[in-house]
Amino acid sequence: MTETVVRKRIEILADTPLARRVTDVIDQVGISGWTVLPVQSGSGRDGQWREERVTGADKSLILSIASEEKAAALVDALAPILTSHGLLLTMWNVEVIRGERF
Amino acid sequence: MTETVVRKRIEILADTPLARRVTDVIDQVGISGWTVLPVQSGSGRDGQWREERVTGADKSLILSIASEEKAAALVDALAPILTSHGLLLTMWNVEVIRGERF
Amino acid sequence: MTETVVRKRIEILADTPLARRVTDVIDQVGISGWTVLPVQSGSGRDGQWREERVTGADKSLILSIASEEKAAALVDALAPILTSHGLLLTMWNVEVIRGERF
Amino acid sequence: MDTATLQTFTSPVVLFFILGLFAAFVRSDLAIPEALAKGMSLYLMAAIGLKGGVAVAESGVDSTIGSVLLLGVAASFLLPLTAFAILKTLGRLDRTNAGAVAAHYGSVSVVTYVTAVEILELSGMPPAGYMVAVLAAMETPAILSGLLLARGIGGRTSNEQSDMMREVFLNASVVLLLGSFAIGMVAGPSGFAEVSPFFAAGFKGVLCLFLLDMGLIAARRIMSARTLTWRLGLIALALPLVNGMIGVFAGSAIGLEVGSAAAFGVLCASASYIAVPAAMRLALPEADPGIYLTMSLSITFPFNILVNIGLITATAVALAGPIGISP
Amino acid sequence: MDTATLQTFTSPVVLFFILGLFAAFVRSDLAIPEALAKGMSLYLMAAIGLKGGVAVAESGVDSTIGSVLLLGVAASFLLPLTAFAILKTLGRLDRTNAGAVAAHYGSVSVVTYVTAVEILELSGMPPAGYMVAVLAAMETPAILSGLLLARGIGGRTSNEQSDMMREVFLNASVVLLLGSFAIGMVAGPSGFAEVSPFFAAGFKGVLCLFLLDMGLIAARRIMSARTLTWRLGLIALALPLVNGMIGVFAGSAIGLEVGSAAAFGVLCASASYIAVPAAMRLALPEADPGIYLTMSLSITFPFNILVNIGLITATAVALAGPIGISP
Amino acid sequence: MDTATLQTFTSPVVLFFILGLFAAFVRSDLAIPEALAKGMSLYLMAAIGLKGGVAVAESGVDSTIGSVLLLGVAASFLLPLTAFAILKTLGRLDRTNAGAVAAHYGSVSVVTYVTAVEILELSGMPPAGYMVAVLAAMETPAILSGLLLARGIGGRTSNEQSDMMREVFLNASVVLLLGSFAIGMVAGPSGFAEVSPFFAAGFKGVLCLFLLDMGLIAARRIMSARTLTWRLGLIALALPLVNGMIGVFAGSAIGLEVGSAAAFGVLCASASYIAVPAAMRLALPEADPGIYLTMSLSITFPFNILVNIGLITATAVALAGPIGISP
Ligand SMILES: Nc1ncnc2c1ncn2[C@@H]1O[C@H](COP(=O)(O)O)[C@@H](O)[C@H]1O
Ligand SMILES: Nc1ncnc2c1ncn2[C@@H]1O[C@H](COP(=O)(O)O)[C@@H](O)[C@H]1O
Ligand SMILES: Nc1ncnc2c1ncn2[C@@H]1O[C@H](COP(=O)(O)O)[C@@H](O)[C@H]1O
Ligand code: NA
Ligand code: NA
Ligand code: NA
Repeated sequence: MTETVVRKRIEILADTPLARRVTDVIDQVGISGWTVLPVQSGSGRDGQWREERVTGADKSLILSIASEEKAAALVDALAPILTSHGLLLTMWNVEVIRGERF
Repeated sequence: MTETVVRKRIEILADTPLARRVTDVIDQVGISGWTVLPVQSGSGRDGQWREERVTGADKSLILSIASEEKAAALVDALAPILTSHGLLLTMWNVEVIRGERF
Repeated sequence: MTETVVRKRIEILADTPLARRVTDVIDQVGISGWTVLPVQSGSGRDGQWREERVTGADKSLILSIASEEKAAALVDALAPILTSHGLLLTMWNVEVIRGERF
Repeated sequence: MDTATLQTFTSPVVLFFILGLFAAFVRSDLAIPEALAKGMSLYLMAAIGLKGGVAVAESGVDSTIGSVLLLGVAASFLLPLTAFAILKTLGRLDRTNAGAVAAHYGSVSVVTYVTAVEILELSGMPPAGYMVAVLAAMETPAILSGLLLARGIGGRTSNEQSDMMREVFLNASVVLLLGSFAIGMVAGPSGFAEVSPFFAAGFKGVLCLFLLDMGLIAARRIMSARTLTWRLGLIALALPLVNGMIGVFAGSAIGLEVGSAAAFGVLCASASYIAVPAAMRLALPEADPGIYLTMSLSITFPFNILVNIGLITATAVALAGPIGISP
Repeated sequence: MDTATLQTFTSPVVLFFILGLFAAFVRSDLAIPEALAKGMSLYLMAAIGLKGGVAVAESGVDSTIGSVLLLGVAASFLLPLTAFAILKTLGRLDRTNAGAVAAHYGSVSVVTYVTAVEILELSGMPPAGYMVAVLAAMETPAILSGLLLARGIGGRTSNEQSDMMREVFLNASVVLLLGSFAIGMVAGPSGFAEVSPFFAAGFKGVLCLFLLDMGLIAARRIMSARTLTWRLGLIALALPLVNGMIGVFAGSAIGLEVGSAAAFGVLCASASYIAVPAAMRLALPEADPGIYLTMSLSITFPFNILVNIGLITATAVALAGPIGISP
Repeated sequence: MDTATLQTFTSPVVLFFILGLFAAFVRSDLAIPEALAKGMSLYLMAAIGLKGGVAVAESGVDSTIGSVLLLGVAASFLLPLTAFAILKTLGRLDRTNAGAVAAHYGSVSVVTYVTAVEILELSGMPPAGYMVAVLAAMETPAILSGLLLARGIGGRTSNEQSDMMREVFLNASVVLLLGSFAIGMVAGPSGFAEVSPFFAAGFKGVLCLFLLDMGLIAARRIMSARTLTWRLGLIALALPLVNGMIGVFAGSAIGLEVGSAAAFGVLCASASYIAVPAAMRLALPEADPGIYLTMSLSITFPFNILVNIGLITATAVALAGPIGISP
């Protein structure tokens, strides 16, 4: 049985032009890394959108694994811009191997 | 400490041509939104596939955040077509900020 | 109320050229399937990267749903190459419908 | 036939298709990015549409255009009937799958048509420009026909119904083909001259790369096919043979010149793998794409490209008699 | 005017744009992969930059180039002022949104410019090569101006400030346009000859497919627009009309020949939907893209392509007097 | 040398590469979609393969082709040996990383070769068509050699072994290069004529955009390199210099005409950044891509494009003596 530890997984949906602002905050709170996935389309209160790379109207999904404290720090750091920047944040517990990295 | 609430995150893997059928159901049960991610390849009982956009043989991953009740309603609404449409559905609890949106 | 059962969801981030090695292991431990998502960019201890398909320096996210035992077998099988191959593995519980498939 | 067969196997277009098949069979990791493959298929449709429209603007409308359009619609609607019967009996498919497969064989493959046109032009027998309109007209009746066969009239909610109708009549290929055809007619030869370096000169090269990709996809699909029986494999060879002959005879009968008759034969012989699979996924999600895509894309398509275009051309030439053979 | 208007509606370039609008309005699923659309927009910028640079290398620098560059920068910086006033009062937008929208109308649309050049060339009135430099110069002053209007001086951390400045002065379009312009000047006509089959001969064809995509995007966006009022819709028609007239008069006044004066009018009339939206997303994330993108892309852009280029050209011709009309 | 150097810095191809480097260094957000970049690299390989095959079909096989193929395979297999020794001692790399890097320097870069051909053609010294076959032949021996150096014989399961061998001998570049070469030989000049507007006329333009992207990638990679020492940086300059000289001398010695000798020098000087990194990721996952990709792509590649092709050409010309210089 390989040993696992519990960490937080945070996923943030952001407009692609704003993704760097989010990853900068992740770096600032001292989390060891992040990964960005492409997104194709969506729908919310503002209606539907489709990826429109030409006009920059596309979104990205940023995922990051962190310890509970760092995750909390990240949430606190992002909370003020969450509404103004239209971010969507979800967070949950995951098991990871080699947990000392995070 | 920013306050968070618990919501369900539902992810559904569907053939791209059928994705709209899934998102229509999400809209119908009154969930506030959804987001579609691209998928590249996979393997299941029917063998392996790779994204083949030309023939429409590609898949999409639809994710949606909803309250427990709405998530249950979505699952009930999708259950009948799950097998016939070859959908794969997973669901788990996540913490979200500004939970009143969902 | 549609009935759901609890399974493990395992997600593994790997360099695209190494993804097949991971999916081979998934097949070997007897898990019924897997799905690969594209990844765009990231940052870790080795610095930032962006998808560079020309040089093969891009990553993929492999997700797989499995029973608790098979998930443990997968983790055990991947543990030895996790560091050498630079894999990132997270795992958590999800509810699924038609759980007998997994 | 000699000419056409020879043209087939020294044409870079066909050779790239063979390279794709080969690369997939030896399990090379060669792959064309899907965004690009999709883009190339849109380019090919726009180009063929434009070219057809310009040809019609130039030559005016042939007296036979009305009859060949009608013939095309009829073929698209009726060819699925025999296919359905064969697939249910000899092929042992259930009703749903038989209907889905039948729809593919009534409809047409743009790339098969385009490849045939290349080969016919090299052999000095270019089909008429309006055949592009016939191509577009034949895309959809087969879908309706296949659906009727699969589940009779009735069923579905009106919401699904309208989704389906949109998919059938306004699917990307039909809109792009007919739209470009109309643009070609409005712009005419002088308007087309501006864009011809892109749409005409570049055409065969793009077709090479696209067929390379189709070769890869066709071979990979058949190598991982799990639900295909040998019975279905044989049917996927027999249907294009029979439909092609029906088409070339009917085309000659209504008085098409040899190139157009051959092209019409190829349209009947070809099976859709772009528009129809998408429609079937929506309308008959229970049908198995592992059956209909593998048959149309991995067996019928290569058979048409490598063998059947040559046979059909030879038949058209033979039917036209000694006078029909022009260099 | 007649000539230009006629050219507009028989040009495949414009017809493909109309096809895109049509396909989206009837809810066809036609779509160009975004990676390809992005690639085409980069191609168009590189090609137009190169062509401009080569033209300048060939013809040398006209005496008016200094004044027209200055005029362009001034227009880009000042046109947002009136736009802002109108958007706040008649348009009832708040300061942030009014500033964001105003920036779009001061800046320019590369594709509108390129389409105008095609139409002007067909009408025998090609603008001077250095107008590409004017195009590049007009991209960014409007961004600064719009930001100042939206939130005055001050605010932001220096980190955000430097992000923003990079976005403004080193955004992809500016770097690619000016870089290709410089390459065109260095390589000159002989160097350009090597690459002209790709960058010159293929140009209009790529523009066709790109405008097909822009038509799809523009129409889909307006169909799902939720935050656009009819007041804003009208302003999105009025601003290009007024700015276009200002531009063509100012251009004629400083002595530009008729093609360049028309081109300058088109630059003033056009609204950015590539560089400025990206900058606004970063600098004014609170502003609503549903307003600024819908106005610039879904209303102003089609209006310019279909109507306003013709009007501006006619005005430029009229201003140039009877001598200015050459076939 | 003068001619070649001059050609280097006024060629749009090279200028676009410099633009890419520049844009990345000033941190512009300019980026080519990866699907497109991948597509362009496939296009370039297909085009160069076709061109070589047609040239061989046209000219027949030169008597030297056997010896130059042999020489190429030997160079690819042996050049990693010296590189390995240098990388372990002066470069202070461990065995795994030294073997991985060495493999890159024995193998070749298609785009470096293609750029050299452009420059040689402009200077009136086109290399022979069969050099494309040499290019393909040199891709893989270095991989085997590097692996042997990194971990001796033995190890691995047979499953991994077969994976690896497939990667080595059937990797996308080798299959596409040799496949297109064969198609070019079969189709010959007349078959190629059909597709030459796409594969020949468009070639340099695509190369421009591809090199723009390579410039962006090379510069971004070195800017974020964390594991590269100055020792390794110097070795990444020294190896192409030394290998290039070895190549051009050996090529001249076996009697290649000046263009082919220069091309062979460039092949030896160039380092792979497409086929080999992918193979190393599979075969030596413990090796650090931050080292081998940064060295080959960010240092050696720009050095070859901007400086070393000129040096090698000058050397080839000098070796050929006064008679060798033909316009
Ligand atoms: N904490 C993290 N959260 C999410 N992704 C990560 C994290 N750390 C590393 N990664 C991803 O894993 C890749 C390799 O990480 P590393 O081995 O630390 O260089 C990075 O480039 C990221 O894409
Ligand atoms: N409930 C939800 N579940 C998943 N994604 C959502 C949800 N609500 C919004 N989104 C995503 O977030 C984007 C912006 O949402 P909104 O701010 O509500 O317009 C949408 O376009 C979706 O992509
Ligand atoms: N256990 C699994 N984990 C992750 N994805 C799966 C799993 N089983 C199936 N899939 C995905 O669902 C698709 C259809 O599965 P199936 O219906 O079993 O053929 C596969 O091609 C995979 O992409
Ligand atoms: Na048919
Ligand atoms: Na403007
Ligand atoms: Na080498």
